[in-house]
Amino acid sequence: MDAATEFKPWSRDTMASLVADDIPEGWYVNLGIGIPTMVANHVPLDREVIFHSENGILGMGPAPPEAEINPWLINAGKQYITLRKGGSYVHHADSFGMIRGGHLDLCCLGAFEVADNGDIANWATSENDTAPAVGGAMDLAAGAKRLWVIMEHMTKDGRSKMVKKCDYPLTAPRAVKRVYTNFGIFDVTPRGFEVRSIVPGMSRETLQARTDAPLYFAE
Amino acid sequence: MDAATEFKPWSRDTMASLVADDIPEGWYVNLGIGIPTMVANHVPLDREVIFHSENGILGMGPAPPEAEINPWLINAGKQYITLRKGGSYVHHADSFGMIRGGHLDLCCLGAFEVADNGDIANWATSENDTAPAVGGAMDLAAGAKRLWVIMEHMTKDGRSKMVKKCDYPLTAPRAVKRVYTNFGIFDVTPRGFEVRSIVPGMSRETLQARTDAPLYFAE
Amino acid sequence: MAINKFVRDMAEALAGVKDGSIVLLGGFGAVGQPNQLLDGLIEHGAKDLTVAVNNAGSGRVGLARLMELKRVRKLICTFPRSRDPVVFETLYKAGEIELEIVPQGTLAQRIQAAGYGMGAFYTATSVGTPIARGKEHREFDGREMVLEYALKADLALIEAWQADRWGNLTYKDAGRNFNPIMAQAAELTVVQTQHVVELGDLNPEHVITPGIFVDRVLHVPYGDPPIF
Amino acid sequence: MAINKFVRDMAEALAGVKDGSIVLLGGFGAVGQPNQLLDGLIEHGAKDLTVAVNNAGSGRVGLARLMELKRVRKLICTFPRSRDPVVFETLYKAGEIELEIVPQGTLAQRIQAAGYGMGAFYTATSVGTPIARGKEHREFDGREMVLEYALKADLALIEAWQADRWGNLTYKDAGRNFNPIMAQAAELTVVQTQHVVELGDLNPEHVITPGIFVDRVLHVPYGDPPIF
Repeated sequence: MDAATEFKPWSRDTMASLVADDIPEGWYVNLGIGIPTMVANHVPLDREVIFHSENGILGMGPAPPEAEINPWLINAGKQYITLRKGGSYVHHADSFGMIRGGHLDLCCLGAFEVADNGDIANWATSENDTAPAVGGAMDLAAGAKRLWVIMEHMTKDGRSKMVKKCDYPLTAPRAVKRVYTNFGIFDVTPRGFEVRSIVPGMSRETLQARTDAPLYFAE
Repeated sequence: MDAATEFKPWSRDTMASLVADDIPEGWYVNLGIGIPTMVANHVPLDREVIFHSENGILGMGPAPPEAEINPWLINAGKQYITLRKGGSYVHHADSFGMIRGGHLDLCCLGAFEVADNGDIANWATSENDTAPAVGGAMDLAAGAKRLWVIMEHMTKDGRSKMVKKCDYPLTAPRAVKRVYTNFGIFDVTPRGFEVRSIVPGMSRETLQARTDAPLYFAE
Repeated sequence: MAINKFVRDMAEALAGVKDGSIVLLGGFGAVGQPNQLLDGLIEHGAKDLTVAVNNAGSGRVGLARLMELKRVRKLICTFPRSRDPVVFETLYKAGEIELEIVPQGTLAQRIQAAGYGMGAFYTATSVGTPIARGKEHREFDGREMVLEYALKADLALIEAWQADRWGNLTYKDAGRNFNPIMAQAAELTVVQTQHVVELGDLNPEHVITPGIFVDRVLHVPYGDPPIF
Repeated sequence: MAINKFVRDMAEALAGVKDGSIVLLGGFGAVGQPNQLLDGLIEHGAKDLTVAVNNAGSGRVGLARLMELKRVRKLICTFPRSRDPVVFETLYKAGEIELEIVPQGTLAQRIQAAGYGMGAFYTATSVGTPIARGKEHREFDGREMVLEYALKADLALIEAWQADRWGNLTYKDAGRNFNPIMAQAAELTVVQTQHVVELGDLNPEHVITPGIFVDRVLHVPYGDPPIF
């Protein structure tokens, strides 16, 4: 570990806003549970990004004030939401048809680990997990046009989550295109992780020291 | 051929009405092009039989008077129709899902040949047919809970269409449950064609003489 | 003597349901769940059931109660966690219930495949994961896929918003979810509906589940799902 | 800068369509056919096309005209007969067009399979017939089925009744037919719509094709199909 750490890791909110900034108007986007959900808060309504929820909702809007909750309108995370003008409802086969048929421009998921070949592990922490909950993660990871991961760079006990090879059971192989962590933004390329940006104040050496997989820097 | 033929073959209209009499209220029914289409004319509207058309229509009603034609409302035979109260529209995958998923109680088709094991040939008259038109016949024959055939008993040149083995390319093997011809009504059973009724005045011998496949008579 | 799929009571709604049935259970979260039909199934007594459903039940009511009574042999499900999954977790740890984990899209597609008469299909979902292990693989256009089988059921329990006597259904908001495809995939489809409408009141363009997929409808005007 | 899928003219609607494309053509009979887009495609000049459609065209207009101009290499179709199929029949007899006959339900399912990301599926339709010859067979629950492949397309031409600027669509009566599933299965989906509505005018429960499946929409208020 380096001695002088003068950087301040990005907050979860900042990570979400960095993702939001990279989403062009007009994209169809599914946001996973956790930090990904926060991305929607950083997309202004007048920049039209169309959010999809696995339970048959296209054009999901922000959470309603408590007094205006519609008990029939929840998202895949079971949170109360609204529907935007132009939104629509479909059944589960059509909803996952959107996912599996490659119609979503982007899916953002959290992860336990991402490998530098794009493998993602985000659903089970052991091959022997007694009752792992997969939900729609495998459909999303395999089906969306692009998969971006948003996660802390390291585990609470200090291990890198950006790895050469995932230890946990995979959600999908070679699926991740980009990773946003509290330390930086990384593209998954044929040679591995390429650093797009680093949190201000962190050196390349420090970033590499905290990352299991080798990093590449554009000149 | 027998000398004394005192019988009068059923007309196409009578054949259609015999089929109609055998359809219980509440059945979902698809009627093929030709004589089968005429069956609907013999089901009174207050006996609710729900007619399906391949092009996404459930609850098809009778043809409209010319002045009331809706140019957007045709059946699979491209004829103008009406929609009954309680009818609905679906897309082609759902419409054929009804057929292929075994949800139709009955499909009535015309045929070139029916074999006594239930094979039906009704779409092509030769293996070398230049551009055979299959439409939805194979889906209907393979998918409906019951397939009944309505056809003339013999070809115009005097050959039996109730055969031991189809010469023409099959539409579906072992699919037909019952056959209505202008000479009689026949169930397809494990031992072959069982005669349910004969046109008045025709003898069993005459019927057999005009039928390629062996016939069985209940006592 | 016109068609009338409405039944008078729960006993009629669930008459003839057999032990050992494969049951599809509509709903996602607390929305679109046929809660009263589930209570009816508990009352009915059918056992040795296989239940396919998105979540594994909360607390000690509904599906959780059915499991607690040891009436569910096997659960086919995507997400056996929920707000309060104590019943399922206890049974599962004790080896008293079998679990088949299916990705949510694969579950939806297996159900629709059954309704449409497919035997099986190939999908890219789960390739390279433990869920694909032992399954048949094949490449299509350079993409590896696994074979998944249609999931036919004996019984589907569905919640609808409106129903007419032919069994035509609509749903409300996120209450649609698995309900329309489950209605297509079962030998016997039983619906509980919030509202009853006259035949002809539903616009033919707006019917979501045509009556051909529905066998019995029970009027259960229970109101809104609980807000948590 | 809001999303706006409406295009101003036919040139914009069909910009970038390439020779050799696989094209899905909506409609059944004369209803729900994207006739003006077809005319646009004739004008556009793309050739060496594979066209999947229910019927093989009538007279010397639309699809028949496109074939007459020798721009269609192959037709994938269920029923190559129609009111006046002279163009197709002439070309076919002369060996100047390839024909793949597909049962209508198999065609619909192959299209939907592509839209849903399946590689292939097993169906009982066509087993025991010349159409199943040479195809892979397999038994499911004692029933013989054949393997059929998803039919992915480069372009879908669709006719709708209403459209908004997000590309949400409704259809009219029997005009729905193949259109919604074709919209899902193509890289580029171009729609001609009779009516334009404001965003929010379509009830979210009544949208048949959500805009995610639509790329470009051209307003073509041509009125009713001809009555024959």
